[in-house]
Amino acid sequence: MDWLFLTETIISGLMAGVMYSLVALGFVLIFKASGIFNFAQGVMALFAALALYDFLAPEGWFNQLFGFTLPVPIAIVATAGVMVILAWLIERLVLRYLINQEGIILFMATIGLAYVLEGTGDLLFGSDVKPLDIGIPQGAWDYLLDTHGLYIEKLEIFAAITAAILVTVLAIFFQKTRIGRALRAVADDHQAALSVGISLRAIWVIVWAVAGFVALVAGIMWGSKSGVQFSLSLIALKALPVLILGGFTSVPGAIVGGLIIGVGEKLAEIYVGPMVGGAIENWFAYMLALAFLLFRPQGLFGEKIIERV
Amino acid sequence: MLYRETGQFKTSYQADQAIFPIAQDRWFIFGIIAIAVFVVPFLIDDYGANAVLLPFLVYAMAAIGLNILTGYCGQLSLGTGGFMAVGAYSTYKLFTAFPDLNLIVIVILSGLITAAVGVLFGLPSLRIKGFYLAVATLASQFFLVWMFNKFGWFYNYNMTGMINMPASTMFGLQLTGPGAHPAVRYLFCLGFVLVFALVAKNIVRGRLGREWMAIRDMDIAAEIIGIRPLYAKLSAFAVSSFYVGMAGALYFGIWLSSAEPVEAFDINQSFLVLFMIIIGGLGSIMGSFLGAAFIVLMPLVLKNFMVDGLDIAVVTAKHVEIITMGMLIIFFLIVEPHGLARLWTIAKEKLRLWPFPH
Amino acid sequence: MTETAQQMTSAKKIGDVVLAVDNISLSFGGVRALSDISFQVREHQVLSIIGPNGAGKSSLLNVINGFYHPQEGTITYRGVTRKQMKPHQAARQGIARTFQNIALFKGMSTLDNIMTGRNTIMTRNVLWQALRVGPALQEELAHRHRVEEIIDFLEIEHIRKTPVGKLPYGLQKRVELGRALAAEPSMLLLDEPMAGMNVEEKQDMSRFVLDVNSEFGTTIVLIEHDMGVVMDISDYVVVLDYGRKIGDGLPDEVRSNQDVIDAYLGVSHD
Amino acid sequence: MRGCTAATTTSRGEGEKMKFAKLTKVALAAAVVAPMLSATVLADLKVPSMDYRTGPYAPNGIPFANGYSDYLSLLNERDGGIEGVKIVNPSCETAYNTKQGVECYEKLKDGALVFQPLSTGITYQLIPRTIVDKVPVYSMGYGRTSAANGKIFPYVFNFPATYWSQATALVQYIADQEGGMDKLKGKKIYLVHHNSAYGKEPIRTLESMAAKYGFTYRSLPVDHPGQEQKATWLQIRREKPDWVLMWGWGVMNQVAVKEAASIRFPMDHFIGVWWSGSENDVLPAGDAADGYLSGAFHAAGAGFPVHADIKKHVYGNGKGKGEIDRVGEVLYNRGMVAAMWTTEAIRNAMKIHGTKDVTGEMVRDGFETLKVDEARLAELGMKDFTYGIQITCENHEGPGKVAVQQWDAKAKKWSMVSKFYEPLRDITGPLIAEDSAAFAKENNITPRDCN
Repeated sequence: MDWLFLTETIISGLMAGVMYSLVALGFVLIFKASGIFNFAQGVMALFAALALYDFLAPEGWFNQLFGFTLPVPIAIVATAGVMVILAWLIERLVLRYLINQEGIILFMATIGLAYVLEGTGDLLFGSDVKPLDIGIPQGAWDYLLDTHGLYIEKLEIFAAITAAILVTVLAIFFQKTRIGRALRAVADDHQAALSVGISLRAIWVIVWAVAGFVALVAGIMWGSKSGVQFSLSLIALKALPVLILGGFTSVPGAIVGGLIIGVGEKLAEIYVGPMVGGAIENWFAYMLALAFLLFRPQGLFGEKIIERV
Repeated sequence: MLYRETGQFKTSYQADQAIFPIAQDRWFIFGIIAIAVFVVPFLIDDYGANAVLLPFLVYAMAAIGLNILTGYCGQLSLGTGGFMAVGAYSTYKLFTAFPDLNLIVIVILSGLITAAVGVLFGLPSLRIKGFYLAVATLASQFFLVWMFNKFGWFYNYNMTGMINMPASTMFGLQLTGPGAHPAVRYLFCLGFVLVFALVAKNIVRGRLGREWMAIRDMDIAAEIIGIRPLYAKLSAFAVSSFYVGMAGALYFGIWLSSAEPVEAFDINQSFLVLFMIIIGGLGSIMGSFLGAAFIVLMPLVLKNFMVDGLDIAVVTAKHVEIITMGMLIIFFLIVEPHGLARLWTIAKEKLRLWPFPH
Repeated sequence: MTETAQQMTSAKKIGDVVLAVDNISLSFGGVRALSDISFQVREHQVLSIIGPNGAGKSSLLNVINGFYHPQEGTITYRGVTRKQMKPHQAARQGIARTFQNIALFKGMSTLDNIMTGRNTIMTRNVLWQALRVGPALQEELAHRHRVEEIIDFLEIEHIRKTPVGKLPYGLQKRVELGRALAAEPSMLLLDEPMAGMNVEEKQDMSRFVLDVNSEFGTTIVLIEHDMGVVMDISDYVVVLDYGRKIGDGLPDEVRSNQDVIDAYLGVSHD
Repeated sequence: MRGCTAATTTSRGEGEKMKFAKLTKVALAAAVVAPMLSATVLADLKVPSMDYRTGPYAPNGIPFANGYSDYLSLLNERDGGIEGVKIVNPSCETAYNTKQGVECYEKLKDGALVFQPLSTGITYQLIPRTIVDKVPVYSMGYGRTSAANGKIFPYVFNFPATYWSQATALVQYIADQEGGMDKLKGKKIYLVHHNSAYGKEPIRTLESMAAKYGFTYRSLPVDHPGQEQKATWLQIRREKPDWVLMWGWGVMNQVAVKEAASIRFPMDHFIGVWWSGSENDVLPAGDAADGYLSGAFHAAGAGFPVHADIKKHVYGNGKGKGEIDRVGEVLYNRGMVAAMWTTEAIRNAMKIHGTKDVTGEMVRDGFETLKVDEARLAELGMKDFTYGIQITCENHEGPGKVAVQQWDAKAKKWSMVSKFYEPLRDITGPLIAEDSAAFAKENNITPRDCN
């Protein structure tokens, strides 16, 4: 057995897993706070990346309107602002009319939302591939490759660090801030949240805005990897097995689930794939999650389902 | 005043349990079926068949299937595309292996094969519920498509991996292959859809249908009154997959007559059928038809209106079409989460009282 | 002693023991819900289980119809002893029940809810159902006929086609009773059938329960809080508190049992 | 005619679905307007476009569609059409989706002279239909490879070269770099491919060649859309193939080029199919993509007289479909060359049938006897842009020659680095014969006699 190669495979799997987790996180935040399975999360990542690109690019609307482009940090803040406005619009135009509807109806509504965002994104920003370069290091980590022959991509290390920071920030936000505590309360009990003095609608806007910010981070990472284009929205499909494996309601689940899926699918593709003709990682991720579910139907860290009559 | 049920008394339980207990409804439906069977075939052309009616019929069949599973039994599935692929490949394999077998038999056999596969992939539903199950059904979607793409046996080891429906005739009329008249293909699909819509209606208003609905509404209570969850859920998967499999057979065999698994049966197919049953109405056979009509016709109407009517650039029209579809979906969910079938019922309630609103 | 007294005072023809609950103990993750409970139910009897909230009454019903599996003890129903059983198996043995929090199938009409109760005694397979001709149609109509009788009996003809989710609480309780009756059970478990009802509704429901008992001869085990109702309709009473049986006997005996009085008056346990 | 089609459709929809009364009213309005629009253009040459400017493959579909339409506009603006007859170019959005493609075809087929389906799936749909509808399909280098056999596929043309020819050409290029066909022995050549019918096209050809020339071959499929290819490239890193070929599409190309650069795979040993060799595919990778190779049957860049004409006559008149500075991109040029061969075939049809009012059937004849030689290319402002072709009744693939182009990341341009390789017909011939015979058998087609 080639141990170095196995190490590489596992590390790459972990890194890919982090990239999936970034997308899954957004799903979890919204599901936890509002019980909505937000299928638009992938398109939100695309939309955020498109908006960010627009602030940066000479041919963007922003430059055409105002005659200058934004430096990267300000552009990111501005895009976060766009995502907040988007969250507000979504609550204002869609969610408030669907309170107390069944999960499947809300799920469907988010697919409708995905269509609207996808069409709007294309209409506003065009369908071309947009190379997103905000200075994230790319390519192999030369030092490791030259000295140890170990291949790890810099972008992915950067993504892992970003994810760690993001999760820490989210944890602090949820634990230490008043809004964060209200969000946790609403996840447990809608009535309790109201007694904290924050309206349900405000909470929904906040949580969608936070999910929008997470989508922006995911959009930056994936956009840097493959250019900003329509296919970016399809990463949602990569996040779904992560989501069920980790549990719809668990932030740590999204991270750990991502790592398991990432490593699992890479090992399967490389060591099992050649025997059956390859390209098995897509369904393998789902099968792996399914196998986990058979033992824990609520996912790895999901809240236990208690049946009562 | 036309829509009145005064004076229509039911003298037997059988009459009371009819699918359309109100005479006007009955005549209306019979009228539509009569037009569909006796008038449409004389008017149909290639565009009508390939772009409108065959898609409508095929998707109506698939929507009935998914509605049985999701609308009646409450098991959310995103594996429809994969199951349609099973139906399509079964048809291809059966037809190339037994060229003399009647296509009606082949379509039904394809449905049965799909039913068996459906039961297999339905097994996790005994443990997994809700969105967890929905995502888990994606495992079948991705696995099945991969399998059909990968193993040469499924496409008879041809060089391209595409499957093509060979030419065939039925009752002396060409049904598949180049040159088949659109009316023949249309009537073949129509026959299947009408017969099996009736069968579905019978099943859902019988014992099995009530068991499914009981599982959907409250699975624990259902079990306590004696419904076996294993049997109820797996039978829903079986019957549902049977329909979806037949839809896949018609989709490939009659409508498109060639298919490539990765594109023809991808996950969008699963979402499309799910749209149909939610827009049309969960737990309604009629809703499956309405939803299929909506999802098939709406983009065409929007597109033709914008491109030919308003002379908007094709690409802009496409973007606007996507946005409009999304907004319409949200709009309908807000207006009536129970779908077009419920709107239809409400409209009838109103009509029944018309012209006296109270 | 109590057994003979029970038989003597009852005017009805109370028969042999049909259900024996022997030394049942149940706990959830270390928390005891039921401890060592034993009692017997006789044919045609109306047996009430009473006790304060959290006494374990519903858990006991759940054990009887197989929804909970006790760690210790056995249930013997009509000579069949079992430890682990699925609820649907219990149902097929002839045990039907209603629920404390109504567990109707909300998307279905009254008629369909009650028809669903008959699924265990319908036999035609799916192919017949699909065709809905001949024997399948006959079966459906015959069962519909029986269901209509139950609907008449419970006086709910007017809501036959209404989706049950839209019905008021009292009527939902009645439909639930109808669904349980539809299975033609030999034993009926009723979990607080009169909770949340006004006096008039309670009287109606009491009447239905007694009629079921006398007309169909169904054995009834019920949980109820209203002592007046319990004392009026029961042949036998079992009292639970903190998961233990603290007394049983005829209504009058239980009424004068000191432990029971203490439990209800809230004397502290120590 | 088209208005009639739409009208019957909508009235039927109305009968079946009364609930949509409102919506169908809108459709009826469209149906009423449609014939008025098409009525004005009856005498013109109808060359429809099936575009995909939306969806995951839009970045590739847009430049092709622009090139195709712009060239047709050029003929209209500069020459007043073909032999004085105006070209109309109705377009229809397929989103690279087969079902939408079928709808587009049915909508546009009345009076259409030729279809360029632009997707493998749609091409397969149209192949049997064209026989009945008598409209030729020109699937330029894609679609069903065995359609090269004109005896069995009279209405389908896939010149100038198929995927199978291309696979043989790329291997010949490799052999040239290695020092001859005999040097292929023992070499490792891997194929990274889109896991679809399109991506699997070259597999049989490469397998045959591997057996004949003794190189080690392995295929590594990548599922749609292909944003995550770590597992694939880790395997390549471990097994160190000498050459990697790629049949990729869409975002898969960009990711693959980046991954290859990351594992330091030598870019000049990494060759894409001609659909994996556009600016889109290499720009996101930046400098790392320098030296990447791809197949090509035409030149890149806007340095030909025809481009100057397009800029002057089309963009100068505000008729351009895209942005003027993107004229000359690889896929733009591909759309343009497709339009060139198409219009030459129509011109040829006019000549041999002696009429300016040509039909789809006549245009088919025009394709089948098409000859566009170097001299004609020069006349068209495309000297050395591509090579001369001649189509015959038996051979609808034409010469089948493919060259290799290389990306220069500094200059941001593609340039040809090899000659045009003749295909190895001893490899592709039997495969084409076998596959086309299978189609003939399935559909009870008796091969035509080409003499």
